[in-house]
Amino acid sequence: MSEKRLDLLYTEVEQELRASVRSLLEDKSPPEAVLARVEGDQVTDTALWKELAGIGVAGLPVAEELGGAGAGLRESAVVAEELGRCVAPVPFLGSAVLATTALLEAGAEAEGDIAALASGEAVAALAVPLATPPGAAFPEAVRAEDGALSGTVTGVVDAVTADVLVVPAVGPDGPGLYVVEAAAARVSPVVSLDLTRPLAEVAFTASAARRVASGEAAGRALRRALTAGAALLSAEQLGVAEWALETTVAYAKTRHQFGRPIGSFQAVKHRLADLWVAVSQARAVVRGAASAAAAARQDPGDAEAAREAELNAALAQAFVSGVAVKAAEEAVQLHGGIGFTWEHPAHLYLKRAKSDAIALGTADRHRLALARLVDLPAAEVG
Amino acid sequence: MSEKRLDLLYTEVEQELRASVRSLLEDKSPPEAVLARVEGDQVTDTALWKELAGIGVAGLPVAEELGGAGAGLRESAVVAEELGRCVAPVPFLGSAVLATTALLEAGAEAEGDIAALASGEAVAALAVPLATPPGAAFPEAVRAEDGALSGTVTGVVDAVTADVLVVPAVGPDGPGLYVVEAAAARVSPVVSLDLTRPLAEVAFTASAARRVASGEAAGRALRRALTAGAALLSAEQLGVAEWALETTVAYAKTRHQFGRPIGSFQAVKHRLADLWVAVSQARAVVRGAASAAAAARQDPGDAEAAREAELNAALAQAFVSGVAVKAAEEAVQLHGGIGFTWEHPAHLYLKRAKSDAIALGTADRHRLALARLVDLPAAEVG
Amino acid sequence: MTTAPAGASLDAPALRRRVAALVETHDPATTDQREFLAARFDAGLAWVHFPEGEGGLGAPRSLQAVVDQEFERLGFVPTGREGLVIGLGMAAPTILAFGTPEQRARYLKPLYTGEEVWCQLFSEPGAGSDLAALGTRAVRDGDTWVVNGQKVWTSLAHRAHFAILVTRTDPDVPKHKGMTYFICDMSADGVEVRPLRQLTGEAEFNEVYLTDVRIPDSQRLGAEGEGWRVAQTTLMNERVAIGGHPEPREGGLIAVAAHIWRTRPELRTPGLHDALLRLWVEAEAARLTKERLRQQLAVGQPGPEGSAAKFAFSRLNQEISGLELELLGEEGMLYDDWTFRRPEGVSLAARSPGFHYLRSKGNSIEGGTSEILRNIIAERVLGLPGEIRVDKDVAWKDLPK
Amino acid sequence: MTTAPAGASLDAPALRRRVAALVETHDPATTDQREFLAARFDAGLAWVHFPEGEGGLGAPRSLQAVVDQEFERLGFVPTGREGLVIGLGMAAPTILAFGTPEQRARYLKPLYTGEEVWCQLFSEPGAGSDLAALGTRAVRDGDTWVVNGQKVWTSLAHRAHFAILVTRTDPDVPKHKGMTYFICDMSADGVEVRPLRQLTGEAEFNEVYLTDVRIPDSQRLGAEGEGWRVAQTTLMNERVAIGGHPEPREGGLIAVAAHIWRTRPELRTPGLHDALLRLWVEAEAARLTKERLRQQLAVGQPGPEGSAAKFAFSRLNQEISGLELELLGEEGMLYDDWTFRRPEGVSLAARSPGFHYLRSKGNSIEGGTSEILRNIIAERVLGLPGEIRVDKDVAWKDLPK
Repeated sequence: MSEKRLDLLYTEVEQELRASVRSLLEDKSPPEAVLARVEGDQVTDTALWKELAGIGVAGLPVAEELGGAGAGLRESAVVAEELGRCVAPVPFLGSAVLATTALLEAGAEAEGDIAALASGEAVAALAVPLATPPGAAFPEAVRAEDGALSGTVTGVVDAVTADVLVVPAVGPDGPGLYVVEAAAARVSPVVSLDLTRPLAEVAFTASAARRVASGEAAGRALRRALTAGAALLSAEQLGVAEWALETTVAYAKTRHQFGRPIGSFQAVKHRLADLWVAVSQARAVVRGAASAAAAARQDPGDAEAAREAELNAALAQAFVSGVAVKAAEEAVQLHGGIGFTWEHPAHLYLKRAKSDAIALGTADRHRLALARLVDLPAAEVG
Repeated sequence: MSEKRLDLLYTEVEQELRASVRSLLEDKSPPEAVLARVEGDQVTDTALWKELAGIGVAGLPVAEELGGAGAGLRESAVVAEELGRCVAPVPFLGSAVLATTALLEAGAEAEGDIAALASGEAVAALAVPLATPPGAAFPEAVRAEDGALSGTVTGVVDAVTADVLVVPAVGPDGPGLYVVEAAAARVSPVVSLDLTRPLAEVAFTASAARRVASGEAAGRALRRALTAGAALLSAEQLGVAEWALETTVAYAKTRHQFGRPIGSFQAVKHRLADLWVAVSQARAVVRGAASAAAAARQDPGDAEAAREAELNAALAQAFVSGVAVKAAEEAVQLHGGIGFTWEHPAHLYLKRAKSDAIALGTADRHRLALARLVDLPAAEVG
Repeated sequence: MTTAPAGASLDAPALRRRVAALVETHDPATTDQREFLAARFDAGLAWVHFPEGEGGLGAPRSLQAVVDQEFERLGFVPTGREGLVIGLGMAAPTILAFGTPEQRARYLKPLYTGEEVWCQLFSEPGAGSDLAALGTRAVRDGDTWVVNGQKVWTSLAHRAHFAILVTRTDPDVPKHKGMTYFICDMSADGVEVRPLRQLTGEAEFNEVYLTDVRIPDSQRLGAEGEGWRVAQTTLMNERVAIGGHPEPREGGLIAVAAHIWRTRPELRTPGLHDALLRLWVEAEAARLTKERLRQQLAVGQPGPEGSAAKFAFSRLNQEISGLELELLGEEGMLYDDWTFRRPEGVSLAARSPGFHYLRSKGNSIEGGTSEILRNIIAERVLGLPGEIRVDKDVAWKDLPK
Repeated sequence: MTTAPAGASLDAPALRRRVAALVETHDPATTDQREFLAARFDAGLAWVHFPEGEGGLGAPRSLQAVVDQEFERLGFVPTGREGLVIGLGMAAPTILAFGTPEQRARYLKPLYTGEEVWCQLFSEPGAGSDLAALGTRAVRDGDTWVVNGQKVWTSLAHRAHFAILVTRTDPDVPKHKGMTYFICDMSADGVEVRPLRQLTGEAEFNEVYLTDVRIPDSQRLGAEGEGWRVAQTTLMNERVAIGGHPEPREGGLIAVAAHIWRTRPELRTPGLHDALLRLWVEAEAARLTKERLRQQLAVGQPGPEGSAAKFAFSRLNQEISGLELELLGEEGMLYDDWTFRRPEGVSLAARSPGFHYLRSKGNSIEGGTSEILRNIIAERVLGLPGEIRVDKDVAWKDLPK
């Protein structure tokens, strides 16, 4: 089985980027602040997003001539880790990853839409249900006719604060990818399990739209956006798992029961050791997925690179989803009563982890995708 | 969902039977003796089997008028537990369970063959691969023509010491169940993973045979024999798990490392507690399967009882196989180096447990059987 | 009022006759429930194993089931008793075992009739699994005690008239030896009850702040310094009673998941099928285990499997509800309601799948964590050595906290 | 013989030149391997970080990879070195660290060339994970020591010329303090090697019985009573080195299972499919983790992930081989050969699926049990508190055994 050798380390530049993002987040969005936000009028922290955009976070994988930072998806993945570690309520996944990648992959006609997103001046959302796996059929929930869209899409991430919507829709001449002003659609927030990530239903009623890709190109752009999203989501999940592990280890060192720190009880130690092993593995897998995604983005015509990106993204979703959920669940359990309260931030991570495990396809669906990619065919039912 | 209330306890009579069998086995077949036997000329302990038959073990579910003990499959299950606990190399599963049940279910024409089996004078084997699940299609490996059989069956349990073979075969007029003298077939032992349970390939070459059931009755008899076998096998697996748990707990109390019994280390304690919970659950499941099998045997015309027997047997195989394997694996691991040696009997249980997990269908196949029985249909592949 | 002399032989038929006699004089159809229960208490049919005059007849405990079944057969099953679980299950047996005659006379009857609701003030932020580490201080002041401290995870505190309360009265001795147990009037000055919001958004439980609360010494249960032993009696009675009714196959959360599977074919995948079947098998194994325990209890042979039942079900509930969300996919990313409110009672089935998932996380923490239950099984059932204790001989005040 | 002066700056190009010079004078195609290795040792290219004259050049350890790669590039990769793993990996660094000049001169070169095979006499039946509990006694008798005891799990003992041996010389002090470390001549009187049969049927390992074995004091490594510290040096070097070659995707046992799956469609079921995919995912995650560690080492940033690699692979091997048997069904109930014999080496792939299953059970016991590895991760990586020790201050002879 052939595969490109992937760079699984963090470069110095990436570590510097991580440090900047972490320092900003620790300052502006500590867990207590996030906890307070989730019950306010608007969960998404647009001020924080603008600050993050200020250090280039919104446009990392966008070429400088298109108004971006000219970095790549590996750097985006480092940012995703940090955002996951803080369950930061910013539209990174919806705008900077899903919508931006869709526009980048759509080609020339979408180039003009990218600069505003890359600078953070505008926020976009990709109008598909967040649960959509990369291999799903092209969505038919929205119809295109005479340059206008009609139909309803549920579970759209970051639509609540979006200025622009990138919408896959089907018209008389087949699938297309459209750009719509958010003001032209009706965006209705829903109550999401993940308190820190707002979802919305988006309804179009003959909403004016501009097509930026059509036919196979639209399908490919969507698929690649979702694939890159899956890789980046796994980086976010890694950040969630890291927070959960580190916070729980720290708690186990200070919380005393029976006159001893609970981290001195061997059963607790072994569980945390197992978790550390899983998180270490997740880190390698996430770096692999980020590198493969970056390589595919850099050379859009390389079919083998695209296949490796799909394979590594599916692997990452199949592996890291479970690690993040396990880490968050262990955090709640090993914190005991306090971990079950609203006042302790552990639940924010539990909700994010479980929600992320469904986002962009469950682990189960990603295993099936892998089965196709690595030729392990399903059983004939009979 | 409707189900009969099953008696999940052990009756006093059953406990007395258990005590007799255990005392005989502890006396005649302790683990060291089994370990010595497995490298001798004949693994099966025919002398022990005759002694067990002397206390009624070979003919428990056989009516007194047919030469049996007039008890039921619940009692057989108690014996199976004890035999599993000693990995006793006797032809209980092949002769007293599989072959005898097939003959009992075959009806009047097979009645004459049963008394010799019930008394232990003769040993029989059911000529199907031991890995066959109850729901498998009627086997076509053996052809019947003009009252004689031809064909080869692999992986037959207890054939090596059998006097009589009960053979499903297909003739010009369809499936049939046949009785063949073992002398009329060629029985070739194979090297089995389970050192204490010999398997053989059985070849028929125009071997003289007597038909005892035909058509649907033959299929039903075979299916019911395999279903009863699955229920009884789970009882054996429970015995294996109990030995593994008890032996490991005892070892953990006496084996010292770092100046303490290893059973004082919390990680070891929690693993053994988890195992104890699983074994307790297995006991309830096994009693359910035995009771349901006994009820179905007692009233062969009751379709609901037959369905409950199938359901509880599938449940037992789906659940207890994993418990027995886990228990044996934990026994090897927690015994450390000594558990990895040939001289310690733990490996006999590991090999029995793993082999039993495949016998009469893997847990996976039993889950699929359950899916049909409780209406949880498989996904459409598409 | 019973008509037969109390000393008569108390076998099942005799108890059935007493039930019949009571029902004859107090027609359940026309009698107010509380009044009926008062009569039942006076007839010694509340807890037949309690002494005469204290709700019982001094009969064997196993005969209580006969009485309960007989009332049920006659159509008299009291309702609205959910709020009495701590009073009935924990306070009553403790008061019976350690209470003075005055305390028993004062508290048992209104506790039984439901006139007075009880709660339990045991857990503290610093003493979760390690109850004996608790630090709520009670200092003697003549004939009263002055109590200061904070308790958590108190269900029913906002409705309770009384609480069973464990305090530290001597911090200079090892932790198990310096505790004292009281009955606390929840309407006393200095008792403040605040709802404790949990990760589901609502507040089933409370925090209770005790500030200079004065408790008369006559409200002490057991001797000074004997609080640990008294509390053990309370906690022994906490174990969930295994009911008299068998549970049906495919009950609880697995029914919810199976229902989704059966009615929503578009959600099915082969991997989720196998995962569902594995959990179905485990749920059925757990049910049969509970059923076997029930059968053992019915013939007077309780087994140690009881200590494992809660622990097995908490794991199952967590795994099944986790699968439920993955099965639902997009819908699994939603929630019903985050509003901070007091629920009327925990009804899993009435809430959303997200609630099932979140609430079940508490199952392995409340009422004994799964870690503590594993210790109990390892030590009490398997006889493995106890943990090495570093806190046995150290004065409470010197323990690391 | 090296031509450049030893004091020259030892960077990668310089080392490559030394390799070239050696190969020029000793054509690998025509030189006997042992002779070539002797020349390489003399040239300081055996272990570049060892001192000059002892197989090295006093160069940074990281440059060894440069030398190895250069020899490899030139086509000289020594063969048949499997039996030297203990000598090269454990004895050599220990002798270097603690040996006298005489010991280093005597042992390092023949050890390196393969002329002398080494084994390790550490484990005992009563001291498995707890090496410091060992009881093999060494009693001084003038200038020699008299050794009695039993060692187990000794690979290569039947072929070894020498052993590294840890003994107890003072039973009256706590266990870590009374140990002494020796080089033991395996041909000495009183050394008896017996094959130790394992559950696979064969004997990879030995038991070694030591009966009045006389070892000159000149064979002692390190000071009397310093055995534990010396042994720690040995064990630090036991950690499996992460090789310079990346492993391909889908290697090891998962390749065997995947091959069966692809070539035997009649064995497939949906449940086994999901189980196989889960393990495929875990195997690929473990491979990437090892690859990441390799990349870290290559840039001089070793990570603690190394301690987890063995532990992850042992679990994976066990689970994959277990699935392999279930996948094969009827064939999984068979075995290839139970004969008691000595294998030529452990080649999993050449043996039956049953052997894969059984042999992999040893992976979580040999070279540090998974339990000990978890402790190490918890304590050294996560910084969690150590186990409470009851054996630190007790004389060895008074410890419970």
